[in-house]
Amino acid sequence: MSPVFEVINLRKSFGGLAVTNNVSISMAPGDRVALIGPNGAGKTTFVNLVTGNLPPDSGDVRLAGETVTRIGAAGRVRRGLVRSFQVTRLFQEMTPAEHVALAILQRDGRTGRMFGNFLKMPNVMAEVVDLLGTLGLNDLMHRKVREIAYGQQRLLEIAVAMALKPKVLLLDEPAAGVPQSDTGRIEQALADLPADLAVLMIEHDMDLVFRFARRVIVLAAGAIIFDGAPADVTKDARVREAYLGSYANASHAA
Amino acid sequence: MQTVFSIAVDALAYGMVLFVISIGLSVTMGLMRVVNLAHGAFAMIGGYIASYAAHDLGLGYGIAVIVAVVGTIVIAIPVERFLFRRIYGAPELTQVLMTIGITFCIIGIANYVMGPTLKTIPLPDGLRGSADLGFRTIPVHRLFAILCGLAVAAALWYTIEKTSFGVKLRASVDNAAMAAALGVRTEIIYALSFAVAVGLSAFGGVVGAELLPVEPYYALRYMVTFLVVVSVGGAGSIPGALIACLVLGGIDTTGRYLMPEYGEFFFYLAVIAIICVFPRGFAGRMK
Amino acid sequence: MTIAMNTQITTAAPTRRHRSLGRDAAGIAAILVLAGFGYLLFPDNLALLTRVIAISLLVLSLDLVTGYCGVATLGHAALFGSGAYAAGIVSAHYGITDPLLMTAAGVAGGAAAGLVCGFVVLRAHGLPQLVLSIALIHLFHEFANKASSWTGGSDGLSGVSADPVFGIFEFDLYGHTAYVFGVILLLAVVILLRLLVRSPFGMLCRGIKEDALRIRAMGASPKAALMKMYVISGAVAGVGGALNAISTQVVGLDSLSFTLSAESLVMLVLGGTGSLFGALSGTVIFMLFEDYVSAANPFHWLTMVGALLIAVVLFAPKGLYGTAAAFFARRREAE
Amino acid sequence: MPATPLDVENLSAGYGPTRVLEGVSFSMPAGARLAILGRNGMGKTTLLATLAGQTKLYDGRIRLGSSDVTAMASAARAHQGLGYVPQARCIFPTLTVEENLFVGLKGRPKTALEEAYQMFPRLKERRRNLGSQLSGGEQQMLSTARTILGRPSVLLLDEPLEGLAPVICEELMAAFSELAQTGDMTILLVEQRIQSALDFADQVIILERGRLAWTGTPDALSTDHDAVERLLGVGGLH
Amino acid sequence: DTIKVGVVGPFSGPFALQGKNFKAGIDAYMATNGAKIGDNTIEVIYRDLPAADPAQSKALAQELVVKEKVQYLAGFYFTPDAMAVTPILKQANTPLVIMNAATSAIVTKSPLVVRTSFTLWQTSTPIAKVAFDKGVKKVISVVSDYGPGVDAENAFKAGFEKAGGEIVEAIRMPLATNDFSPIMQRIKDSGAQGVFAFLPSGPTTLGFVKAYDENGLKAGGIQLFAPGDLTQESDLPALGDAALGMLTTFHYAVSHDSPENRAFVEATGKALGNPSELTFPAVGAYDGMHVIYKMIEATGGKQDAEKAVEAVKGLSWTSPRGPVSIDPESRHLTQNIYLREVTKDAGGKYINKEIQVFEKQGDPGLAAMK
Ligand SMILES: Nc1ncnc2c1ncn2[C@@H]1O[C@H](COP(=O)(O)OP(=O)(O)OP(=O)(O)O)[C@@H](O)[C@H]1O
Ligand SMILES: Nc1ncnc2c1ncn2[C@@H]1O[C@H](COP(=O)(O)OP(=O)(O)OP(=O)(O)O)[C@@H](O)[C@H]1O
Ligand SMILES: [Mg+2]
Ligand SMILES: [Mg+2]
Repeated sequence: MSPVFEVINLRKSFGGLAVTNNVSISMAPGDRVALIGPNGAGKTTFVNLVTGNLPPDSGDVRLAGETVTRIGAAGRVRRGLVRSFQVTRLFQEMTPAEHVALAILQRDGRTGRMFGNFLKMPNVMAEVVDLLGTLGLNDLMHRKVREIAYGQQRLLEIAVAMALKPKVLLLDEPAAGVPQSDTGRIEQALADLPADLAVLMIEHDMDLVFRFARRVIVLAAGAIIFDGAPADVTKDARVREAYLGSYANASHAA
Repeated sequence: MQTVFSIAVDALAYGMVLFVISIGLSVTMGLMRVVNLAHGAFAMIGGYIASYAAHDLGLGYGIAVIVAVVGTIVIAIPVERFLFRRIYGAPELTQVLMTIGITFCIIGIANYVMGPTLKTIPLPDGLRGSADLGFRTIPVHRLFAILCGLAVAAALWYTIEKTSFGVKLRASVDNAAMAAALGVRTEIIYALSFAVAVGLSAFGGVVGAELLPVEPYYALRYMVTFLVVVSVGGAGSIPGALIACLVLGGIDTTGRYLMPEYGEFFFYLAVIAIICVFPRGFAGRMK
Repeated sequence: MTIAMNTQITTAAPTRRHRSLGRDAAGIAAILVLAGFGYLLFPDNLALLTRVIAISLLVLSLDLVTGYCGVATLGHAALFGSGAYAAGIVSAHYGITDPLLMTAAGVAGGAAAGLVCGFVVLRAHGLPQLVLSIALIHLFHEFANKASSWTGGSDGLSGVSADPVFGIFEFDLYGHTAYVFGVILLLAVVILLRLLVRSPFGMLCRGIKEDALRIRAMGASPKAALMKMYVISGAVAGVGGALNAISTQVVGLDSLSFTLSAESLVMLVLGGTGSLFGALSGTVIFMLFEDYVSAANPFHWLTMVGALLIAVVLFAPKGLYGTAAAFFARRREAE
Repeated sequence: MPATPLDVENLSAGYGPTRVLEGVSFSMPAGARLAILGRNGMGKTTLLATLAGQTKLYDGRIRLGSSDVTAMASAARAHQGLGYVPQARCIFPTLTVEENLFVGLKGRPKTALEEAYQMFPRLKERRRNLGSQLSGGEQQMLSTARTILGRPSVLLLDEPLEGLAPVICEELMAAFSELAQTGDMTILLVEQRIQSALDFADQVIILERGRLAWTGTPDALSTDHDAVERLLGVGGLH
Repeated sequence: DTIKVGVVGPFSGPFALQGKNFKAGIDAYMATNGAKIGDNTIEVIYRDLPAADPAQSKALAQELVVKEKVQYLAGFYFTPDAMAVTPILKQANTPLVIMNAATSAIVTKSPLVVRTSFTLWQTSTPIAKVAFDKGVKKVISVVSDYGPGVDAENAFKAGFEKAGGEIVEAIRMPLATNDFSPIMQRIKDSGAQGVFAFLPSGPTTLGFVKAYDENGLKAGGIQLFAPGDLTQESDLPALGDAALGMLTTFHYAVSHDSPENRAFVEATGKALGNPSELTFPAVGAYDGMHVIYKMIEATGGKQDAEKAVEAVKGLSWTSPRGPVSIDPESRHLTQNIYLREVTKDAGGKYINKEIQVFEKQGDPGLAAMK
């Protein structure tokens, strides 16, 4: 299958520090990739570069064959490249329903409409209720975001990304701060994603990584040191030392 | 060539006077994140006190300056305690409302107490008259203002960047609750910085009085100038404010020399151009 | 479990909708009733009330960019003044004296100014943005001062006149016509804006206010949306400017001044940002208070106004309307 | 007998008009390690924030060592020996890493900064960077290190492992245990990774809608499948 | 009956001093002449208009007419504010007595306008002749860039060129200029022998005069000529020695030596509380009240604007500033303009000392408009 998402020789440095050092990745529709690596390895920076939130020093990003390196962040989202944020970025004074509705309307190109209220648009509301329902946020739907607990905000962050119906989804630590009881919901949501969607997930929760990923990429000091099957990653000495520690000894990767 | 030098000297002198007067505002706005539109009002109070001390009490210039700075701080203490403390960390527009209100009150009171006429602060003999620079003369008090500006800039920069007080202040501004959780007594830090800022504005009001004479409407008349200088420099940055004052002073002076009838155009176009190139000001602290 | 929740939610939404519809109707009714009261109680003061309406339009327009989009500006009178001069100039120089056409000219002038201001002001954020707007208003002011053959410079543009509305209602000394004309314009604008701020576009703007980067990550362009809002805001301010020009028959440089810009911001914050009724109540309360105290003591009233502003911050930090609304919302929740 | 380092009685607290905590009481001996568990939004963060003096307290009493700190402001409690690592990390974004750490020193000499760098060598590499430029995990390290530098006698940790690589997590938990044992620090840990928390703690409490729903030892919890299922929403513990 | 007079002026804000002087002039007149004419009691109602704001001006005037039922409108410091009111005078049946606003054109906007102040043409024209007679042939003109400044420039230019002099350069500078050093440099570089300057009275004049002194122009023999706004008495103590020797022409000096003026200064001083705050708008207001009193006498207290204005056309009396009369055609005040020099009086106080009189000056600006 032709890749839906390609990154070619991407480089970025801050001052003297090479945070992304000649990284190339390609993903096909339906891929489920986990991107792991030590703290400060450059994972979030990679996402920022790919989504256009940071300008790269050199290298290219391609979406479904089209080079988008020179297209702004919003343009890339419209072409199907969507991300979530490591530290939640939500609108504190708005409700979850509004968040999701806004994403749906934007996806359908209707945010320019200057009349009508989304609460009165049955097709929009149905989707809102449905999506929030899958993530268990329905009873908080009309609360202001600043009043809901952090873990619930993380779920909302995922809901917004999903409402945009992406082709390529980049999730930056979607489960950080979400209790084990609710990671199940996230997992379920991820499992329910359309099969042809390519997903790249950054995560430090190895249990989640191994349940989710069919391919693991390890980034250290800005460079890819491993790219392969989950079963092999625990066997890689460098990865064990730099990242996994004793986790590799336990047999979670089964 | 002589003209160029001459303009440069005027620009430097004007810029430094601007710096002395507005640097206090840079402290409140950039470091305490309070949009303090009452800055001019405190400068004006300083001017009035100095004028009163020098004219009516017959004190010397140096003493008058000290009395003005101390007196303004004393007046500002209750204002801080009861009014400013309520708006630390509040939305900027709320701060605008409060500080404009304070300014209106101070204007009203100054008009009532001191009358609507201009007040001057008599200079000591040493600062009067002009100094000869070889190719032209320059008023001595402007040289004095330049020196004051440099001294203030150096002292402030050191305090903010190098002392533990500076670090604690910046931490409190970034996240007051967290700073408190780490044991920083934010109220005291705020009160002290406020006192410093007010003292600086009073000092600026006195030193700059030759250029911006003291009268009740002072508090509003120069508000825009102060705001512009501080923002173009990047609020909270001492070197930024210094550069901004020199650049804007230079543009203003040159514009006024070359085409006074379009002076305003020239100045504000330059401001727009600078901000378009430096959207955070010359040295804006990152949020 | 999930199903039970769903039904609960779908029933909750309509009640919200009814409530907000009801509140809209009540708001419009309140404006009408107050307008009627104003007419009956202060028949001798209609000129002032008309001026209040004109400034209300300016403050509403400011609320659109400041309250709803989070754009800090101290130069919003540029839009108002451009509207006023546009209406004034078509009348004084081109003999177009039909009040509706003059209003249209005001809308066009305001929108054009909105385009220019939006283009410049949206290039920065926070304090520098504020300074951009200050620079702009001074440029506009200076430009109008220089173009004195068009604008009358600092002497003001005189010679503006307006025909009777629909050829019937003449603009008289007592200001009846101007007042009614103003009330109708205001109502029309408020109803349209009400629709606007509820719409998907309005929601997008609120999102931009809170986090423009997040909006970009949702695929929308904050800049384009804000530009659009700026032009709309210009049109609204232009209506206010035109009303001012029509009712007073002069246009002065003050309508393009920093002072007016700053005052309108004060009125907006006084009422409460981010709600149309906040903008309206702020304007009405500030201007009536100012008129009252300045008539009572023309010499020292500024202190009273200052005290009012301080008191509002201390006791109603979200603005008068904002705080009242929050209070009632809490009461309702407690029930 | 020395007073208990932390003693909480009948605590009720919340945000403005919203009450979140109701009648929470517990007390801790010196060097104790308490894990606070509970599902999303049950009030764990609120409990720690209340102890640190950052929420509105309606009722109850908090004693820290020999003094009653119920009425004290946040800064005063810090000087009484309370250290708080909040869930949101709360890095000072415009301060450099070094300056961030400096704020936590509470007057100790600057040389003490080395302790933090020893704990997290990564921070030493990035010490001239601004807080806002750190990666998520680096911020977490900074936040923890900053508080520990002040040598608190009672340390409140709100999800300190969030966003950290597995190796670092291990090292960090080991460091916490060490601090509790040799440094005489009393530690309250809120953590989503139940297993890590139980491995660390000698006491566990579980919050349910702002109330204490379960108290006991980690071992007791491992066998109480019903409580685990009902209060934590997970199938079981390994 | 009570006859109400509505006075609009800047009683607060940056021009509060001038508003205060309006009130002082009015109070002084009423204290001297009583508040009653026949059975009618005169009541003055003040409305504040801190800065030029024609829309507000019109709203206030309308309120005064409709609600307060004033028979006379008076005051007005700024031209646009006065202009804004002229269209309603006829319908309101009220005369408008301008106590300050100084643009020539105002009186042409309505036949019901009478002015008791001055125009910039009136005060700036004589100084041109003075300058020329002093042997200054080349002058640079420096004015604030707004209506009155432009008027002053034109007036001086017309007068000076007619006398045979040359304007080497005409600079207009922004109203909000703080630092005048570059302007002084321009003046030096222009090679002019003298400067004609106009700035509105207030804080900027201080900076201007000081810069003139400190940048060595005064010492360099470049003479400064100006209308009297630059050296209004309340600013003189602040200007200090820098202003000594300055030549200005104006319609009124506080030091004017006449019994009428001594009485006036005493009465206004009392009204002001602080006699050193006395400035020229007070005399405009004082004479304005005189005109209004005459109007009330002529109409017997009835509201009849035309009759009232008709009655004072050609009226002449001795004002504190000297003999004056109202030109029947233009309804503007014909008055003496004095050349004054800043000196110290016997008590060491800075004063504008009158050293030459230009008698019975009309308004050249109206002629220039035609
Ligand atoms: N604007 C910046 N200036 C300087 N250094 C930066 C900047 N942004 C990030 N860095 C540095 O680049 C490195 C990579 O950061 P990044 O956020 O990509 O890490 P990460 O892999 O996502 O780590 P984590 O797992 O902790 O989130 C970090 O060391 C960080 O300090
Ligand atoms: N600032 C606030 N204002 C109002 N309510 C709040 C606020 N912060 C939290 N809450 C409410 O208080 C309750 C408890 O929140 P808290 O953050 O203490 O939960 P938590 O147990 O720490 O959850 P998590 O595991 O998600 O961190 C939640 O229901 C939340 O909605
Ligand atoms: Mg990261
Ligand atoms: Mg929490």
